[in-house]
Amino acid sequence: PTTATPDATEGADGTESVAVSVGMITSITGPLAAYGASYQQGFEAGLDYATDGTGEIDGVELKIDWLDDQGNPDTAVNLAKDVIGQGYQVIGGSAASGVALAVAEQAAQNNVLFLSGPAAADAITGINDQTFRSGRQTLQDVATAATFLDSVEGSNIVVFGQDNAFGQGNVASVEAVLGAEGAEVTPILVPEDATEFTPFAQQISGASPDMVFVAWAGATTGAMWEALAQQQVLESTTVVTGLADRASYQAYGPGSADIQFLNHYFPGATDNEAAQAMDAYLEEHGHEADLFTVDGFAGAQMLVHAITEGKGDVDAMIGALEGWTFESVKGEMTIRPEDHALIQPMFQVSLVDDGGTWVPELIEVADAEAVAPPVAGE
Amino acid sequence: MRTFFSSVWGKLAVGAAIVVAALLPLLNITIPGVLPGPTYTPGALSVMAYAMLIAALALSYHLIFGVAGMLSFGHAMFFAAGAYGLGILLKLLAPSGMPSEAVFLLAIVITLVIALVLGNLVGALALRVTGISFAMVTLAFAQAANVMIRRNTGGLTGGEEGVTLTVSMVPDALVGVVNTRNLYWMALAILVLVYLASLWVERSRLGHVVVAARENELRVTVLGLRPYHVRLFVFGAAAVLAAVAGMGFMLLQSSATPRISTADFTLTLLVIVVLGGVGYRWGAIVGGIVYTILDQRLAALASSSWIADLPAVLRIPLSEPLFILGMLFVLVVMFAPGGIVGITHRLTRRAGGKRDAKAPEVLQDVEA
Amino acid sequence: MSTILLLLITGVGLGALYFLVASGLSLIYGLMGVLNFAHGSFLTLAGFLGWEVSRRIGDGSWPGLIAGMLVGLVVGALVAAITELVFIRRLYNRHIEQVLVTVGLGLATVALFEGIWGSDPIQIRLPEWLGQTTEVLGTHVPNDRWLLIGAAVLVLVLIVLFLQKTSYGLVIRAGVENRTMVTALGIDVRRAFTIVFAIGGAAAGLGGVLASVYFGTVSPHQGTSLLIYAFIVTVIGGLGSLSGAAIASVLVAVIQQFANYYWGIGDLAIVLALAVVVLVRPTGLMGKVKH
Amino acid sequence: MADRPALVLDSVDLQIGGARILHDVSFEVATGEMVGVIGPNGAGKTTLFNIISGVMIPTGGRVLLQGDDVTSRKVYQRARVGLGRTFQTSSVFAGLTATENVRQAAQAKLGGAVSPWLFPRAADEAHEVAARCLAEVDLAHHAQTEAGVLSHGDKRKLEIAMLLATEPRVVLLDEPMAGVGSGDVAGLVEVIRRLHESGRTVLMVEHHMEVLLGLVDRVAVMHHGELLAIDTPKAVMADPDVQKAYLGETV
Amino acid sequence: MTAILTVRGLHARIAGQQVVEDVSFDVAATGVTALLGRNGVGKSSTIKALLGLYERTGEITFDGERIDRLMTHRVVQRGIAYVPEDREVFGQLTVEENLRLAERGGAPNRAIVGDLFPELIQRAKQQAGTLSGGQQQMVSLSRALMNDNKLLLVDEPTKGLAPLIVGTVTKALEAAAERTPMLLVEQNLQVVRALAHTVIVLSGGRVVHTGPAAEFLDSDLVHRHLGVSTDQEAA
Ligand SMILES: Nc1ncnc2c1ncn2[C@@H]1O[C@H](COP(=O)(O)OP(=O)(O)OP(=O)(O)O)[C@@H](O)[C@H]1O
Ligand SMILES: Nc1ncnc2c1ncn2[C@@H]1O[C@H](COP(=O)(O)OP(=O)(O)OP(=O)(O)O)[C@@H](O)[C@H]1O
Ligand SMILES: [Mg+2]
Ligand SMILES: [Mg+2]
Repeated sequence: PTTATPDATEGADGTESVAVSVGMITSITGPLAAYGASYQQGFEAGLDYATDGTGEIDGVELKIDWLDDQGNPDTAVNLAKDVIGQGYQVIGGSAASGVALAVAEQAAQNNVLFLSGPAAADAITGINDQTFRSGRQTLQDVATAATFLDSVEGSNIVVFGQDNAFGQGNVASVEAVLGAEGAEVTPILVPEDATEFTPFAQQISGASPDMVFVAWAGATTGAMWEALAQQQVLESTTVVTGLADRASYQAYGPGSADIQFLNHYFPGATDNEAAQAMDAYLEEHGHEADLFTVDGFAGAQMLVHAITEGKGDVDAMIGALEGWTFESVKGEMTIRPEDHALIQPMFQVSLVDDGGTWVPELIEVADAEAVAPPVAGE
Repeated sequence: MRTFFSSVWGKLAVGAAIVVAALLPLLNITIPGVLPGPTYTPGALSVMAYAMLIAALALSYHLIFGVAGMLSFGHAMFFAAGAYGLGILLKLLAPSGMPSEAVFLLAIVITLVIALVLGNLVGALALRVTGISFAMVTLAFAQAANVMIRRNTGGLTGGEEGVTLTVSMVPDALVGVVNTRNLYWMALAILVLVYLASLWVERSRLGHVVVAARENELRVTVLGLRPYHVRLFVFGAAAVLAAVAGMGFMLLQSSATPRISTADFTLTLLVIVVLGGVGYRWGAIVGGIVYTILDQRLAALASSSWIADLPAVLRIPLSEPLFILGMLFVLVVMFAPGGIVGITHRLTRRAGGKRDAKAPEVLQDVEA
Repeated sequence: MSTILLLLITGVGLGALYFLVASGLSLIYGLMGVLNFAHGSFLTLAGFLGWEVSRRIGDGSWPGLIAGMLVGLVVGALVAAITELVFIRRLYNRHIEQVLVTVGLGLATVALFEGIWGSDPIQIRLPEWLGQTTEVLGTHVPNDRWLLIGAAVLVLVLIVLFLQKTSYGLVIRAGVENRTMVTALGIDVRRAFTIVFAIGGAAAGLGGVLASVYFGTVSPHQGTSLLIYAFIVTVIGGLGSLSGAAIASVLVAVIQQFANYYWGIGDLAIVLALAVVVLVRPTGLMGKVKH
Repeated sequence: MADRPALVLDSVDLQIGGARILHDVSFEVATGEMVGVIGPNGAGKTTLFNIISGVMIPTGGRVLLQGDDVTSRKVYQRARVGLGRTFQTSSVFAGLTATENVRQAAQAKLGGAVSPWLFPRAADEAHEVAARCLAEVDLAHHAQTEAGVLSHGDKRKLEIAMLLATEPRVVLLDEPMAGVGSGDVAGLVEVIRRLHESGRTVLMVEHHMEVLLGLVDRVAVMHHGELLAIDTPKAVMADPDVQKAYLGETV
Repeated sequence: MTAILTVRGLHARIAGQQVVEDVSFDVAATGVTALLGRNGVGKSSTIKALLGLYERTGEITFDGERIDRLMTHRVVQRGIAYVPEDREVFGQLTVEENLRLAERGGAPNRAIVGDLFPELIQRAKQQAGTLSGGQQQMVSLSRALMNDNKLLLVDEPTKGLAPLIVGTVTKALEAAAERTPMLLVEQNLQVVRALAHTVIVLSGGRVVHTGPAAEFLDSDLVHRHLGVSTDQEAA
């Protein structure tokens, strides 16, 4: 049910033509502005693709607003309340996990459909009935890392990360996924505000593990990689980490070639119909694909499907999405009915030197089912 | 100083302001560019409620900074204690089997006690030093609190992603966008409560001693009074009031993230209090509201199309809300030391033909 | 053993970075009583402009880096002087307002940097030697730490010489106490203030460029994120004592290193150290006892 | 009770760094007595007052107030036992009005000064006391003036008014006449005389000899941190050492 | 008698309040001119206005040059020294540093400090804030007397000084006045009598009397303007 407003100004319920309003709340400014931008570009490309270039859905009047949350959960909540109050039935966006969790709560309280964006927190999966995700989650990253090992059983794995929710989440995921398969998992978590990583790098090289899984984000990334290279960690063992957006390709320093990357998406990773459509659309509008463009693209596909089937009725739209399988840029994706995890293929990538700059190169596609996260809440 | 608002007219004006504020959700007033929609819509109401809670928080900070003259960089800690305290306790108590009303009340009471203890503990230590050292000790404690919160200490604070409200333990009337109006009234009630409490503290004899101690500490002790205790009282009271605002914040937003425990967030309070006018109770309120609205609306301005068409020299600064706010703040500090309220006071006084009591700069040098 | 040695050496390197950041802050605060929240922005701006120049002169080359450091010095001095002339000067002896103005400038400029250079850290290229390590008793110490240590010592010596060989220190200490009386002695205190601010800014500028060497990146928040350590160092060292700041820098960094490595509580340990120092010896390690 | 001395200094010593500021100062002041303290600049008079009032703690010796050993008591504790003082450089609450200044003092005396439950009223007892004390030092016309902007002499008077309002039993006055216009000296002397005559014990540092000698019962002479003499004004003035150390060559 | 300083129509406002109103007077090129009045009449404010420490309007001519638009440090650099009423030594600096700071121009005469106040030489390394009140007054006076000046503005120099030192200071000022003209504010009428040849009396921010010192001090004007009964002054 939507909000009772004392003096309804718009959106009279009901008869023939349905109006669906969508509030896309994401980072347009602020620290995650770059993610927000590529998400939005991907979304527009996806909308174009899913509606065959019309931007319209049969019998539905579609209204999409883009709203800036500046990466601030409180701003996002206020915006969400505003659009929910105006009778919007769908919210999307969320580049930051904190934002996604806060908005998901609003979606549940007010029963609107929420299509979360790039935010990677596992906690978003299965959080409530109304929340879906159009991106991957941390557990899928970790499972992809496992594909680098010949045999997980009995191997010695170090998780090197920051002592924050992201790092702890990765440790938990590695323990859940690889520990379960018989690997010995040693976390080395560095306090988030630390800036000196040399001793930790020395510690890792002293432990001589079979694999080092690095989960890192933020401004100290460059310094961390330099320390790993200087203490010969990169040379002596398999180091796996996630390859982030374009801006980060040069961040791994001279040791880049020695690092194995798991990857959610990089431009050129796939070459299917959706990917071609996305690239064509982006080129036409002067943009370039990036890590989270595909999340926007998939999000738009999900939106169009939900509306086509559910015509703005939230419960019907949820029903339409659960269990739906579709072809997206990354390949075939399935929305798992139990917890709304988005089952999708992942990539193994390496960086190669291309005339002084590092560019990604596909090694292998990790099968969607092989890297599927365990069902949330089980 | 308090010429206007202590008069009978002032009291009437305060009363009228509260009545108008209480009636807003029932009215259909549109303020384009300030509110996202007409005043009865949830969007507008939640922005206004948010602004009022920030104002209440700023008002509690005003007690420490504006009244007692202590520059604290740790006030956000108490706001966070309120928000996180309520969120965590509701979550912890939810499985206890008690009726949800009991859990709700119990969580509120325990949060208040925690804030009281925390405020007195931190205050007791920090107040042993003064001036910049005091600022640094409060900063250090707040930083420690922020680190603990971000680390997901004890698995309770949720790290970067924060804590969400356990809605099942909260009265239905305060849940969901349908009830935004109730949340708005709750925020208004909290603001009025904090206003009355700070009015109380400031007007009491204790408040006067705090002001005197700010002026001349030795003189106070020679009269046989102890500045330490009165300051601690004010610090503790401000901590509890901040926690009250924090609880309201949790209920309104249904979630809390570490952002509200950062030193930057305290700096925001400082900005608010100065923007509104240091030393004026109304300054904190006006500052809180103006700041929140600016903060929310400047983002809209930043992404508006007429900015996008400007040349880079103008476009880049204008599309950064914090840049505009920061510079505005600088201008206020430099050219309008009394902030917004100070300016209106001066204007009303001028209109009344009285002379301007603000000392020129040269003189303040001599006094310092 | 080699771990302890490495923790110590890298601790001193980090301490050098802290000192480079704190020296200007401590100079300005100690002499002028202005707690400069915009100091972080001085660092960041110098870092960015130093990088812009150095990559044009020779990306990853020594001449490029040296040019970058010079630019950092000049930019730091200029911005600081302008800040003083335009903002601080009008608020003499109103310390709280001065702090507030710098708070506002800090907020605004970081936002501006984000607008200009984007919010992501930008990788910078450095001379190869800086990325390599030197073996000391079985540990591999990154070479850029030596550069930091050398620069920190140089800055300390230069500022101490400046204070001892000129009367600016005297004029300013007197001016902070009672500016009116200094002018009534026929001294133009304003010029002295501007000069000291500029020197503090120059130290910050150099610190900014060297911080970008340390992190291998430049980013809009780089300076601000170091600022809190600089504050802590300044207070622990004793407000206004440059040698105190130097000792405290090393102490804080080494404590942080060990606490981080063994217990993962580096920042809590520093906060604790600060609390203890402030409570046991409110004037800081080397601070003058006030009467 | 009555014959117990109001104030006893028992071989008080004070060293700061290497410097000896006070050395073995001992004397007693009887209740209701008025003692003048004189001595060259830097002799240690103000320091003595600081030690009696607790602003400084002696490195040796004892201070007894109304028979109690207060040597290590805090400033506010001594004030509560009935000690009041003024400062050599006027010390007032610059941002408060003259009335509010005196009011603070009155409340401190009347009790409840730090109560969060009591509110200052325009017509309560503390207010009346404040008005009376201001009138007594001839400052009624400045009742609503901010203390910080008062002229020098007027600040001195305000300090005396604050002192009166606390109704102390032992009073320390540090150069109360300094900077007071010659025309107003007589009035202030009268105020101090009344203070004394109402049974209070007064110690007063003053360089205005003509004023001092006419007021006090005894004079203590400080020199280089030591007590040179303590005796009746007449005897002290006749002492050649005092002449030399303090008054200068008399023709 | 020629004037070193002429003041015409001087007004000074503080906090919007007129504290000096249309004050005109001359300071003679030799000897001591005394500025008298009861507490709060604006004596100190007048001096501060001359120095440019307060906002002012009016015509101030010093040594043939208009100085009413100059900044304080420029005024002082013209050769005017100031002894403020509240000592205003720099408490955080040592005695030596206080004096060093005050040195100005060609050859500051440090010897005069030792002659007048030998105490200060012993206390050269002491923080000025820890000095006794009288010792601070000595520092304050030394700062002015040390330099070669063309005019001294001295506000209550004997306040808080022991009688012995009052004598010394009076003599020092007398000696200084032989070389340098002086505008003196002083409550101690004996000192005024000993030094001044002319008095200017203020009341309510205005000049109410100007005339020879001795004549004024012996008349009942003392009573009228300063509130002193004549016999009291004699005592
Ligand atoms: N830290 C210190 N080191 C050296 N000497 C000090 C220190 N602190 C105070 N003194 C000296 O102690 C002495 C006592 O000063 P005090 O203020 O008591 O003098 P006083 O008798 O009140 O003089 P006055 O009449 O000038 O006010 C002074 O000579 C002062 O210089
Ligand atoms: N900042 C201010 N704001 C308002 N009035 C002021 C201020 N400063 C001084 N005054 C007023 O100006 C008048 C003159 O003060 P001034 O200090 O010049 O007096 P004075 O003649 O030197 O007195 P005294 O002999 O007590 O030193 C006083 O009435 C005082 O209250
Ligand atoms: Mg004294
Ligand atoms: Mg005066």
